[in-house]
Amino acid sequence: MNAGAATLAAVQVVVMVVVSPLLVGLMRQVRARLEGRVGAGVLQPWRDLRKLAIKETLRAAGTGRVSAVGPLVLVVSGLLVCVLIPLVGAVPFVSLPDDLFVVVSVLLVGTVALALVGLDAGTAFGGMGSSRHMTIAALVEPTVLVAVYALSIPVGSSALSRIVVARIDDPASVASPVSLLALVALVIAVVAETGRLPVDNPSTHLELTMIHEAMVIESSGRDLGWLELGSWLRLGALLGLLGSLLVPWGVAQDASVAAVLIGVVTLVLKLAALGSVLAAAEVFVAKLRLFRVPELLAGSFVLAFLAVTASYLVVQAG
Amino acid sequence: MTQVEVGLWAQLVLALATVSIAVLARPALRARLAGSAAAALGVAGAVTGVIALTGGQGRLVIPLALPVDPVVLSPTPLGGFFMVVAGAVGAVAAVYAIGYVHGPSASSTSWAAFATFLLGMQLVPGAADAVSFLLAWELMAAASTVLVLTEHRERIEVRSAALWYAVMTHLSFLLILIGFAVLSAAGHGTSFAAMSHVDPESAGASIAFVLLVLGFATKAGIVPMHVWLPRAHPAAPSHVSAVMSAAMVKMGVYGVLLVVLQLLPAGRPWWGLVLLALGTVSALYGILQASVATDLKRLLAYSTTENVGLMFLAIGTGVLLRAYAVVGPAEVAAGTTLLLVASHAAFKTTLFLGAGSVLHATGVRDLDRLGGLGKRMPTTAAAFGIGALGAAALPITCGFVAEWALLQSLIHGARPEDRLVAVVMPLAVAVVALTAGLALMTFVKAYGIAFLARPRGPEAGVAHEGPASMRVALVVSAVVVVGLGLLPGVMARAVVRAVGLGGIDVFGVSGLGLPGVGAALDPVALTGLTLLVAVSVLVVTWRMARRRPPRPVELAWGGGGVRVSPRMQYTATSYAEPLSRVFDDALRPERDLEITHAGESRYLVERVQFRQQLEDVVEVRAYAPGVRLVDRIGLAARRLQNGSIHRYLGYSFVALIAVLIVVSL
Amino acid sequence: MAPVLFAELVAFCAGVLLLTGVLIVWRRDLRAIVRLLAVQGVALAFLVAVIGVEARLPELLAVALLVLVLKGIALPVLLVRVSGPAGPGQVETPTINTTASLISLALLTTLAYLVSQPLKAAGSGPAAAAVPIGISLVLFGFMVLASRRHAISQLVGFLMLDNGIATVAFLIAGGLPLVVELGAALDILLVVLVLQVLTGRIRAEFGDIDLDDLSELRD
Amino acid sequence: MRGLLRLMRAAGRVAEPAPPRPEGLEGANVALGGSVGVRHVDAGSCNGCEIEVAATFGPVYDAERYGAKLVASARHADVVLITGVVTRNMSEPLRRTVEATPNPRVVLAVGDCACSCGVFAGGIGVAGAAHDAVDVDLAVPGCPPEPDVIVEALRRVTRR
Repeated sequence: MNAGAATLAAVQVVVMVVVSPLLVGLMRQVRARLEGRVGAGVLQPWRDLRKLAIKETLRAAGTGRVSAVGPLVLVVSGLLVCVLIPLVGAVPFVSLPDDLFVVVSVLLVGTVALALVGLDAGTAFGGMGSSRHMTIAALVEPTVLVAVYALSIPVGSSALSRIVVARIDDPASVASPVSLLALVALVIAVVAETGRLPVDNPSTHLELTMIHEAMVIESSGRDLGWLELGSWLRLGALLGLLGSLLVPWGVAQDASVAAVLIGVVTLVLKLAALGSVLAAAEVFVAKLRLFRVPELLAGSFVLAFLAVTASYLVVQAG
Repeated sequence: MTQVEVGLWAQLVLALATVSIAVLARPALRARLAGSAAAALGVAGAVTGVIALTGGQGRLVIPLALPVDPVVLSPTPLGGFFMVVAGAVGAVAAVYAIGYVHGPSASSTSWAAFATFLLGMQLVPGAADAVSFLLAWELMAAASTVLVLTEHRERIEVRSAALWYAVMTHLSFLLILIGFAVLSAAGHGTSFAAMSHVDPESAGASIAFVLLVLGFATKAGIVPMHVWLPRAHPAAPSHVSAVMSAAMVKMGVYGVLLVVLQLLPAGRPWWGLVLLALGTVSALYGILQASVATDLKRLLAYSTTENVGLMFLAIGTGVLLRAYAVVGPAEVAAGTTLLLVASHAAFKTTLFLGAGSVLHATGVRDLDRLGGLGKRMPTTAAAFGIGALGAAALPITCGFVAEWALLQSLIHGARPEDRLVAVVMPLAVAVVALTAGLALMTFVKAYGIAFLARPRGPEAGVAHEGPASMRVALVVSAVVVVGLGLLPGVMARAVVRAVGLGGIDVFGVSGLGLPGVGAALDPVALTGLTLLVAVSVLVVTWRMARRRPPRPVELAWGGGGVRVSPRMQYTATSYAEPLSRVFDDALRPERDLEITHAGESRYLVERVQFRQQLEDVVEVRAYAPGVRLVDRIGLAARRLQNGSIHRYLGYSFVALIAVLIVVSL
Repeated sequence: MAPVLFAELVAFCAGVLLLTGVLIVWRRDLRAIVRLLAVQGVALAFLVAVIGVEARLPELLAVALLVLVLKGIALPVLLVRVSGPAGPGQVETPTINTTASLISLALLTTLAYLVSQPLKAAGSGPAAAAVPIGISLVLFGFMVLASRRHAISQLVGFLMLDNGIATVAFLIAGGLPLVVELGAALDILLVVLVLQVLTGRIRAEFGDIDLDDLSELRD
Repeated sequence: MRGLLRLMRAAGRVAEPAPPRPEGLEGANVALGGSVGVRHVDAGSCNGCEIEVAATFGPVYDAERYGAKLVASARHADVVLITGVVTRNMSEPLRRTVEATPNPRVVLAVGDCACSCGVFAGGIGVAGAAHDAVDVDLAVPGCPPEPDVIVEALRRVTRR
């Protein structure tokens, strides 16, 4: 059993490392085309990473070891999330169930590492970005937990793989009001967590409006490369999770070669579709004022909470 | 003489030894000798606790000269668990104190009080009947009040803090006394065994339950009776506040568990709701105040309120679910309380000892003037970091395991057929999640502002690492935090025996299994997977670092500005400012802005002064009016006695008439 | 002694006691009050004598003589000397105006009657019937004590209170045992001496002995 | 929402066809490999060049398609794009910004003011042209230079 899980995990890591920069490239490309621009091409993120690999890494005098170790922790947590979340296959390790709280905690380790890198820079921008990022992460967590809790009630367990498998076996539950409410809440939470448009504008230059960018403002060369890759991996993993929950078919339930191939192909398609929809939506949305974001998150939490109470009514009626 | 009795005797003897050393030894030797004796007392307590936990029986009767019946000590497994926690924390704090104490905290009174304090915390879980429980409780309270007062000559606010603490502690003593009285009246006997025969459905049981829970909640620092905690901890010396926060507060939790598990086991559903309500309010309010606190020890004190709130939430869930016959998650919830107790004791001791060594090195507790201590105090930074990870419940620490178990019991506790439970459980999940998120924010702020970037004040610039004994204690407690996180199986066995219910057991080599709920967690496997994944990243980084070593640069990129001074960095206040704006109505910060215009024109500004004051809303709203009311009654009473003889004679005249009337009725 | 005569004598003495009580409250002039107090002492002594004769108890007659000497003569003389060289000529302005105090006297007497049922049951015959008078004397004494400003009038109130208690005692149980009576008498003597020193000191301090000045002594 | 969609469909592709690729600038920037972060520093410009630089990254000229991207921090940058004459106040920050940019880096002076003080030559606040403060690798004359000339200079760095 573990062998199958191990191969799936390896496949998931390799696929996500290759695909997530392309996903970001695709999202920028879609956005450019909608704005009438030609856009830098889907491979541009990989070119950025290659350039950052050969660029020189500068370390300011005030910064300590955290500026060096932080980016590595972010990437490792990104990779771990890719292993734990049922993207290609839903076969968990026996001794390590991909439990909801474990996945969220691994994500949060990355968030904390990024925030500490921002703080260690010792500049006003780093502190500002880190403070806002942590505030939003603190407010997003109830939504994520309660939303996936709502999805776990019909299944009876909070392990993500069992939720996905249960949704494959019972297609009706995918379209039920419970999962729709929970998924809308989850989308808002993912957008807030990965710093996409309504909450934070990734391509802004005005330092005072930044959240994610402000934390990486001091990192250069290799550090910046790891930070970017880590963030892209998290975005890819979370979008993959949304994809697996929204369209569970195609997720491999055993480690056979055919199932894995189908899993990989459907994963890439799902990511491409979700990525372009998100990018297209971003063109129409302007950045929210920072103190309107808690209202958005409160709204998403209420949706998740309604999903939980609705799941009782549905279970009762069903 | 069974082993347990030997252990108890050993503790009494060691306590006496410590006190005598404290009084007799020369000041130079006193710290080392008394410290090691106190550490031995802690270890003896822990060992006795382990023996009691693993089923050791023992009954020690100590006759007292007082006409009250003798002190009876026979620790139950539940009591044993808390003796282990209190003993271990006491031992580590004693070792730490050897290097830490200076000035008034090194005096003989404070060492003697410290020994009595540790002894008191061992006797409370060991007591077998109400009278000895109350005696031990008062011993603990008195000793800790003396300890809080150690530095009253140096800082004025210590006196008011000690006053608040003494009043609140004895308020809790009073409530517990009345509660036990009601119970022993109903159970016809003051021993816990007699009291456990009381029928939980009776009114007496409910009254006693409410009184006892309020009494223990005041000691545990539950909102709204938490007001003494953020005052007493910054006032007490660090090793004392570590023991108070990590062990003494748990005696309140022990009391509630005693009531819920032993005295009135089959509780009513609304008991669970009361505990749940207290727990959720305290967890949220505590962590909110912690996230905006700038005084390091005040932050840790509020985080204790939060953690104790989570424990009450777990107990409440256990009682509520057992009342609705949802057995699996109920047992898990009860067991989770003890996991939370052990994990909080571990990481809170680390954090307080870390804060102590920061205070020892810089003499400053205000985060806004600290910074850059990571390079200057590596051991403290590492230990405080691990403690902070534990407090934020991040993987591979004991906090993560405890919070994981709590969430499992909440998530699997929901049973749709009961409307009330169906609504309460998701709310509890949301509260735990928000608390975890805010705890994350709090400890990133505490660690990031204190240890990273550049020193914001002159004191932080000249900081240096503390003496050896402090570093040893820090390392030991940090190792325990990671150890319990990696091998939770050890805790699982102890918890099952202490609570006497199933629900939690060892999974695989040392993982934590929750059969009642069908969930399991093996942190060792998680660590293995992390290392496997991290290897590739480390190899790539190592190769790149060899090809292009990083170049040190003198200034960070501050937008090209010429002077990137440390004062431009974010401070703890500014870090928590978005949060205080989001939770504005819960925190009620008082902000006033003074703009002095240059000359008469409205547009030229000479000076802008912004001041923000974050009060404890509960204290301002509930306690301040209460204190003012008492003052007014006092003033009115003073008018009664205004020196006029006629008024006094008039009182006795009226009294005489009243008596005559009453007699004649 | 014929029972009718005994009843009439007791009633007469009680009447005199009550009358002197009312007049003490009524009058303002200190010298008159002291004289009325002396009359009250004599009436009390006569009452004791009458009871002694009725109950054929020789020592009661000795007590009557003691009461006569102490309350009839010694204390009033002491009071006059205590009030100083100017003599008790001052006029007293009590805290309650006269009409209000007289009305309260009436109320106190009715209260005394209502309250004294259990005490009446203890005694027997005409003596017991006069017990309410004793109690009302006690209440009058207390009122004077509480409402008068002047040290001397307060002393008079205190002594009237004592007379009231003695009256009740004699009416019910044929007088207190001699030892108790002596003890009570000594106490009163002590009180008077202390007050004498006190009034002397007050006069030295404030010029007159008005007790209200004492209220400045608090913080 | 519907109006925006209609506008998008009507506008279609706004960017002009890409002119032929100029030959690349020799030097250490060869390794940048088509991904260049541009940090724009206004050392004292009259904003004429700023408008042209903005147009360069606008939809019509779209310098992004060649791999150039405006970045917020010097740490992320490979090209320091200087516009305007170097005033006394800005000379020190300009020097710090170029020094804060990790190697391999290219300093690009855009506009006559940056190249040779232009109309502001001899002004009291003027410390000199860009090459007086920092060593300039590439210069784009013109007051203000056409956006396609700036794009052509950038393409020499990105080699795409």
